Formats: sequence, C-alpha cells, structure tokens
Amino acid sequence: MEKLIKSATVLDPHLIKNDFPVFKRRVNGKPLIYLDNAATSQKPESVINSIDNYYRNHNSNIHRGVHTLSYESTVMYEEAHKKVAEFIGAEDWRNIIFTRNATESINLLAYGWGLHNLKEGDEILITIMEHHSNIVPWQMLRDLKGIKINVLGVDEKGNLKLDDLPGLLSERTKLVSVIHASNVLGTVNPVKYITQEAKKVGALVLIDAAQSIPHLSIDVNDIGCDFLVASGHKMLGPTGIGFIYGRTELLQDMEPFMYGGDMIEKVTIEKTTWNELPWKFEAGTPNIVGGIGLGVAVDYLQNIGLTNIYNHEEELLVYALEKMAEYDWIKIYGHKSDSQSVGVISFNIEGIHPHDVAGMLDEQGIAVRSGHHCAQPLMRELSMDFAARVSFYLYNTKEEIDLCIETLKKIKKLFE
Amino acid sequence: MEKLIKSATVLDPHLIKNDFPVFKRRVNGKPLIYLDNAATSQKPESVINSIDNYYRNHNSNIHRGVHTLSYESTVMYEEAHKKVAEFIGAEDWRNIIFTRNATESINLLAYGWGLHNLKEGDEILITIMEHHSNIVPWQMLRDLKGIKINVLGVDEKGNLKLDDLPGLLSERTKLVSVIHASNVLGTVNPVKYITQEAKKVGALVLIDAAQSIPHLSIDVNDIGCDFLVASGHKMLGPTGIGFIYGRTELLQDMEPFMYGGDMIEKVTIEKTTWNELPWKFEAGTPNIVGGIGLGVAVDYLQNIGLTNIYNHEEELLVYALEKMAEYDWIKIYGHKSDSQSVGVISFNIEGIHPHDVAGMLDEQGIAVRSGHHCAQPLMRELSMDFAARVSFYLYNTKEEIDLCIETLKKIKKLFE
Amino acid sequence: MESDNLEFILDHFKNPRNYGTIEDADFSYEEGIPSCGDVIRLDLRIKNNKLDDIKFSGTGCAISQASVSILTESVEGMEVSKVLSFTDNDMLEALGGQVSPIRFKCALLGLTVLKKALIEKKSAP
Amino acid sequence: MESDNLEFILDHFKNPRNYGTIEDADFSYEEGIPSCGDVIRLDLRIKNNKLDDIKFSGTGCAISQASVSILTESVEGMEVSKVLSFTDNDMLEALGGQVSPIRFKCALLGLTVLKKALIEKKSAP
Ligand SMILES: Cc1ncc(COP(=O)(O)O)c(C=O)c1O
Ligand SMILES: Cc1ncc(COP(=O)(O)O)c(C=O)c1O
Repeated sequence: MEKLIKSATVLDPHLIKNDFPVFKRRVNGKPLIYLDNAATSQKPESVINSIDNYYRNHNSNIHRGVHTLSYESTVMYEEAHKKVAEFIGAEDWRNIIFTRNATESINLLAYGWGLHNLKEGDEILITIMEHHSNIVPWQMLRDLKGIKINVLGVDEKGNLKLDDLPGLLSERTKLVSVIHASNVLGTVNPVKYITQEAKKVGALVLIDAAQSIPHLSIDVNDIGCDFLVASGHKMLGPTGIGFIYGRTELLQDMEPFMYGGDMIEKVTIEKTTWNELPWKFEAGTPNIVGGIGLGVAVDYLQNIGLTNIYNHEEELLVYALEKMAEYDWIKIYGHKSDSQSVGVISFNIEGIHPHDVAGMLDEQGIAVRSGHHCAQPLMRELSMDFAARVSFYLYNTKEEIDLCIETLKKIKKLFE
Repeated sequence: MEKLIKSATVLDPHLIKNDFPVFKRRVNGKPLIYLDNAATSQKPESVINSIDNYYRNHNSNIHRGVHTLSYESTVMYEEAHKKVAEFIGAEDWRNIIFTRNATESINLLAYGWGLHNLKEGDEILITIMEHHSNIVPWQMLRDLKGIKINVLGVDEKGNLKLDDLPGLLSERTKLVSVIHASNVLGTVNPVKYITQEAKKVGALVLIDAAQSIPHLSIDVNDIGCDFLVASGHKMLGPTGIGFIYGRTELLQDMEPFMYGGDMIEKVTIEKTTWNELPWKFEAGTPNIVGGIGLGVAVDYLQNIGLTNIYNHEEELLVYALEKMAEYDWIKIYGHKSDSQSVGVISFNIEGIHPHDVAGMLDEQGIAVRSGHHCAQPLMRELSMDFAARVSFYLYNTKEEIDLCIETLKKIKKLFE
Repeated sequence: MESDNLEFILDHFKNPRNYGTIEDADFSYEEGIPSCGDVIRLDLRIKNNKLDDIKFSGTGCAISQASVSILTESVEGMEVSKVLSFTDNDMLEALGGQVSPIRFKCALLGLTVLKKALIEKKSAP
Repeated sequence: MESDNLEFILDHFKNPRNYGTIEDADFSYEEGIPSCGDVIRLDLRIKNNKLDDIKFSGTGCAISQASVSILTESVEGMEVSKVLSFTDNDMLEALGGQVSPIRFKCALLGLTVLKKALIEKKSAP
C-alpha cells in the first residue's frame, strides 16, 4: 500500500518521453539519449503545437489595433505573463517582464537599475559560482561607474563559503546577485538565507534561477528576493524568451532599458513618458509566440508537478553518482556534501579530453556537453578548466544512465 | 506575347494565399482579410514548418558542445545569418547580428556605439517621420551624454524636406538615422542620396529598413550605409527575431551591448575579452528557432522575387488610392507626390474615430490598424493624431480592397 | 453587434444625453486613454449622498462616448454607494450586452472615470 | 568513426610523431582555440623552400593532437608553396576521411596553425 501511494506520485519518464517528439529522432543510428538539459531542454508536443496554432490561427501584432487577431494575440500574450507570475508566486502579472533569456534579464537590470542608481564606491556581491551572464554585466558597470565587485568563494566541496558572507556585506553593498543552482556543480544555494543576510545591510537581491526553476518549486515571496530571472528554453519553453520578476516599486522606479514602440505613453521630439508595467520594459514587438509557448510550458510543468520532477531527478542523480563512484578514473566535481542539488554532474576522465568523451558518446546517440560551461571563474577555482557534463530532466531514465556509463567504460578502454 | 511575359512575372495573390494557413481562419464568420501588414506579416507554411521541424528533430543549444543536435543547431543558426547577409548584399554573414526586433537593433547601436562614442555637443540627425524606436533611444543618449538631436521635417505632401538637409549636417553630426519607408505614409525616402550627403560631413548612417525590406530589394552597398536594421516578423519571419547589418570595422570597434555567455572569449573576475563577430553582440542563448525561421522566410521572399512583390503591391496601392479618391469623406495622408511608396495608406473618415472604423471593419473580418502608429511626432506634424491604416502584402487582392471600401461606405452611412 | 444594438449606441453617440457642463458642479474630473486619444470629463453634483446631477463632455470613439451618455442616464439620481458598486458587467449590460471584448476598454472608460472621481472626492478633505 | 580509423587516430594521439621542439628552429608559432583549451605549438625549419623539419607540442583533444601528428608526417619535406595549397579536404583525407563534421574544427586546427605560421614568416622582414 505504501509503495502504491509512492509510485502514484512518482512520474514515469517512459510515458513522459511520449510527450516529447524529439525522442523519435535517431542520432548516428541510435535512439537519442539527451543528457544536455542544463544547456537547453527539449519541448513537449503541447508547446510545439501552441506555436503552430498561433501562427496558423491568431498571428498578429499585440496592443496595436482593434481587430480580432490583434486582440486574441494580446490576450494570449498577457495570459502567459499571468501563468509565469502564478508559477513563481508573484502577486501580479505586471511584475513579470518578458525578455529574450536570463542573460538579457540580468543586462536589463544592470542597465535599467545599475547604470542609473549606482555610483562610485558602491559594491555588488556575486559568487564565484556564477554563470558568465551574472558576472560580465557587472564588470561593464564596474568599468562605467567605478563600482566594486565582491565575490563570495566556494570551498573544496563546491559549497559557497557562507561564513565569509557577513564580512562581504556592508552598507556599501547595493546588490547581491546569486546563482540559485549551479550549472556546473548542481549545488542549490541557500538563497533564502543569503537574502536575509543581504537585507540586513539594505542590499537588493537578484536570484539567477535559470538552473533552478526548471527543477524546483520556487516562491519569490518565500525567498524574499527583489528580482528573479530565468530562461524559458531551459524549462520546456521556446527559444528567445526569458523573464524577470521584479517588485512593483522597484520596477516602477527603474529607468527603462530599451526604448521604442509599446514602452512609451507619449512621444514628442522633446520628451517622452513611459507606459505602465510591464510594457515599459518590453520595447518593440515582443517574441509573442515565445511568450505564449512559455505559458504552455509552465502549464505542462505544473501538470506534472515540480515536486515529482525534483524527486525523479534526485533519484537519477543519486543513482548516477553511485554508479560513477565505482570507477576511480571518473573524477566528479562537487557533490561532496549533503547540500541540496539538481541533476547536474560535471566530470572528467583521466587522460581524456572532455571533447573526446562527448564526441564518442555522441557516436552512440548520447548528448552530453563538454567545455567551460560559461563559468570560467568557478572552473578555474576548482582547477577543472574543461569538463564533460551530464544533466537530467523529467524524461531521463536509469537505463540511459547505465548506457552512458557503459559507453564511458568503452571510451576509457580505447584510450588505454 | 508582351502580355504573356508580363503576367509570367507578376505574382498571383490567390495562389500565394494557399501558402499562408491563416487564411483558412474565419473572423466573425467571414474570411479573414488581413490589411495590417505594416504591424506584422502573416507566415507561410514553410516558415511554420521550419519551426516545428526544429523542435521535433534538432532542438539543442548552439556553440555549446560536440554532440549532433548541438552541431546541427549551430549550423542551421549560422546558415540563417548567411541567408540574411546575401539577401541584403552584405559581404559576409558575420556582418549580421540577430536581435529580437528592429527596436532592439537600434538600442544595441545606441548603447554599443552611442554610449561609448558620443560626447557633449555631438549631434544626431533623424527625421520627423521616424518610428518611436528611432527617436526614443536617441533621447536616452541625449539625456545621458548631452548630445543634440536634429530633425529633418516633412512638407505638406509628406515628403522629407531634402532642401533642409545640408543645413542640418555639419562636422558635429556623428550619425544620420533615417527611416527607409514610412509606416504611416508609405513614403520611401531617398536613403542613397541622404547617405551621400551624410558622408560629406563624415557622419555614420543608419537605415531603419523595418518597413522597406519586406517589400523592396535592398543592397546595403548600393545604399552605402554603415548600419541597417529590420524586424523578422514584418517580413514573413517568426516573432522575436530581428537583425543589424553593420560594417566590419565598426562592429569590431564597438563595445558589446549585452554581456554574458557566448559573447565572451575569456572571463576572469578581473577582466573579460570578447568573442568574434557576430557573437560578440549575441549574448546568451539566442532565439535559435527565430533565426532559422527568418532564414526560411528570406528563402520564400527570394523565391517569389522582391520585384514581383513590389510590383504587385504597387498595383494594389494605385488601385486603392484611385478608389478611395472617389469619396471626399475619406481623407488620405501623404501619397500626394510621385515619390516612391510602399503599400501603406493612412486615412480618416470625417466624423468617425478610427477605432470605430477599425472595429466595424473587423466585424466583417477585415483587419486594419487604428491609432498613432508609434509615430506621434509625424502624426502631430500632419495634424492627424489618430488614423486608420491599411497596409498590403503579397497575398492581398483587389477584391479585398473592394470589400474594404464597400464596408467603409456602409460605416459612413451608419454614422450619418 | 446586432444592428438594433448598434443603432442604440450610435443614437447615444449622435445625440449624447447629459452632454455639457454643470455651472455649480461640486467637482469635476477628467481622464482618458492616451493611446486612443479618448478623453472624458465629468461634472458632478451630489445631494444627500445622491448623484443629483451629472454631465459629461469629451472626445473619442463612438463606443466610449455613447457609453458615458448611457452611463449618465443609468446613474443619475443614484446613491453614491450604489454607483460605486455598479460593475463592469452592469455597464456592458446597459450597453445592450453586444459590445465585443475588443472594445471593452472603450466601453468601460466612462465608468472608470466616474468611480475614480467619486473615490477622489471621498478621500478629499 | 569506423574502428580501424579510430585506432589509427588514437595511435597518433598516444604515440605522437614529430613531437617535441627544434633547437635551431627557423621560427615557432603557437595558437589555440580558447573555447576548447586546445593549443598547438609548431617549430619549423625551412631549407631551399622546403619544410626541412617540423615538430609540434601542445595540449587538447585526441582529434586535434592526432591531426597535427599526422599532418607533420604529411608535410615534412614538402615545398612551402605546396604546404600552403594543402587543403582542408587533404587534411581530412589524411585522417582517413572518417572524422565527423562536428570535430572538423579540432581536426583542422593543426593545418590552420601551420599555414598561419608560414604566411607570417613570409611577410616577416
Ligand atoms: C519603420 C519602423 N521602424 C521600426 C519598427 C519597430 O519594429 P519592432 O516593433 O519589430 O521592433 C517599426 C514597426 O512598427 C516600423 O514600422
Ligand atoms: C545559471 C545560469 N544562468 C544564466 C544562464 C544564461 O541563460 P541564457 O543563455 O538562456 O541567457 C545559464 C545558461 O546556461 C545558466 O546556467
């Protein structure tokens, strides 16, 4: 009975695969085994169909007229904001700004908030674990405005050195911008705790949820953050769509980022006034179909349930880590403490360049990533520079992990 | 014989309609008549299918790994840059940067070029005919950098006052940014001449081709411009994709706009170096499917032939203008000289708000736009403030124009 | 829109009821939708917590202008508290229930302005 | 990749030919692909317009390192002008024609570096 209840809430990745047309694809004659989910996720039939349906039946520009297609498009696009808002527990859909991706989201904040609000001597705190997209925009501001970037380090286990946090915060700290889940190590950082500490010195808090939101249930009010950003393409949505959640007062006070149509209220050559939220930050014709598709992706995720997804991935992760630990020639980065983690494992095989590992896995239809994972400072810190990475999602299975590890063994043998 | 040759090169909009699935749609029980093409275009089956195909068979992140899907995505996405480059006569695909839309394109240049290169006292020349997206970004720079914005006016016919051009140019003029075809009046501006004049004082030239590129054959080398921008969604492509063409030296010298993954070469916390063109300007995961779809849209346009498209629209335009001229209660803006024009007609009906005109046309399945068309300074200059607008594309027919005018007559009658 | 409903609305547009200003108005309020160019100005007089007199002026599309005209007829003499609980749906019904959702914004402008006016008045000293 | 072709490549990776440096090299050249971490350094000696001696060192994936090894064997003793007309296709054929397009960048790195070196040398005073 207990088992029955348990299995009723656990998802069946074999059934879920049926929702994802890409798995009909064969790669090098083999069924596709897709373990590159931290780079981007595959898309369910419902998301693909929503795009198709939009272009076949509703395609039009939004906000720009009083004809039926335009009205339908506007409603569908606004509705997508609502779905994302509910998904992360935001009070109102106007707190959601659609962007191209997490990268644009952070840049929007760097320009719209940072460029106009920061001054020489102000400080920003990031961590060494950040993705490049949460490092380089702040360097731009550092060079333009003379601010200082402080960096919270990691220990040898791959956890943030939280003991150093208070010492890095002061009333000069205007923003703490932290990666929620590492795209290299999988580590989930205690963002709620970090937010509380940041609030003590009055800093704003930005959470980069690109790698967490596809896998964990998120509530912005529970975290207490001021901004949260993510990418649609990593959470079953289309390419070209991402978003920012921001608190109302902050978004209202912020300067716009891009300027043009739709974000204005009134334009004269002398002076322009801004439109209301969120349009103030969505200049020009947006990626309408991207937004609508993201809304459908959120529907899909909620239908399956984030807890189920997390539990399934946890099971895969534990399974894979145990299996990989059997071979001492596989070096795994991170995963050394009991901190919470998403299904990402970066590893190297002694004496074999990760490109060769990935390339030879690909010949068996297994897609993994190899490279610096857009996190060079972290990689350098952990002396890894380059690594192979497997990352799981709801459609992955233990059989796929088995096949991957079997192939790793063959590769190792070939190089001996 | 002559007739035969002519008709062989003229396109048949009835046949073309078959390529666009949206025309199976009925609106308020009537077949859709879509005359809102200046806002956005409909999409041919081939574009819709390319998106579907991408997600079903190739979906992956680009540049980021050595597995098959990633390789295919990268090649397809680069290929799309090539198609756009060839379409506008650019030397190399690396001169094409993909953005979200024309608005982002102009903002990229305002930030990447303007913010770092302009200084107090410098001047920029635009025209009163500009879309908001070619006005408001420069106002931002004016407020940040103390530059001056000069404005070339229009005469009562709706043509640029070219006689005033030399007087507005000086060695202080760093950029001349001009709309190629007006989204309100349809007027096609003599951008080649304007470019030549601008070059005399050493100014850079940016062409906003959002309304011209869907309808006219464009060659950036013939125009001689430094930058050219447009939106994919107005030229049969997906939403969420646009581009910049830029000359190599300029793009190389420019600072990036957004910062993050893919646009970097090497990142340390201290210092970051940039990737090569065009990636330096495409930070984060791009709208991959948008780029691929745009490439297919360009294929479609080239297959039909831009000359055929232009001739067809010219025929519709002349036909519509003649018909509308029969009714003195229809006030048409512009179209008073023999300057070249694309198929855009803004008009008002005496005593009836354009919203009511558009709303009542919609009840007959006819989609037209009403409003300020994101060009408030021009509208104010021409004392029109609000107007209805019909705009044609390759799938429109004379019968549709007849039906539209018949309905206008009924609307007029109702309000009497 | 059914044609008799359309005629009802166009009649109010062409022959607006309660159009004009109130010389001794208790207060006036003006608002619009910039993106449409619609503007509505209301003059109000209140007696014994009732809307004793209401007049409007403005410019805009037929739907927005007819809606205010119809609205003024519906609320004249009504208790202020009742006016405040007059819903969007009530307004749409007063218009004959035939307005397309596309035009709801126009149709509801008058009601929005009226409520804002009353709320502002209330909170004024 | 067919397995005998793979063995051929892995053999060159494990036992690189012409690995090392040339003490009295005419010139050396080093370049890499930062995004992969691959680096190749070439030492060259030219006599009578011929590539008299070539040695390489470097780090990187098996494909890139094996490719340089194979390349050095193919071009040693060749006239400089001939090396310059050695095409990408020639290189891929020398590798057995089995490398996946995905790895072309790795496979062609050595040839690219060699050509850059020779062109730079030529244009040097
Ligand atoms: C002339 C012109 N420029 C720029 C734009 C902005 O295009 P987008 O909204 O796709 O950024 C438009 C679109 O209406 C336009 O007509
Ligand atoms: C933690 C993290 N932040 C940000 C990003 C950037 O996402 P995008 O490329 O969609 O902008 C990524 C993607 O790799 C990521 O893993």
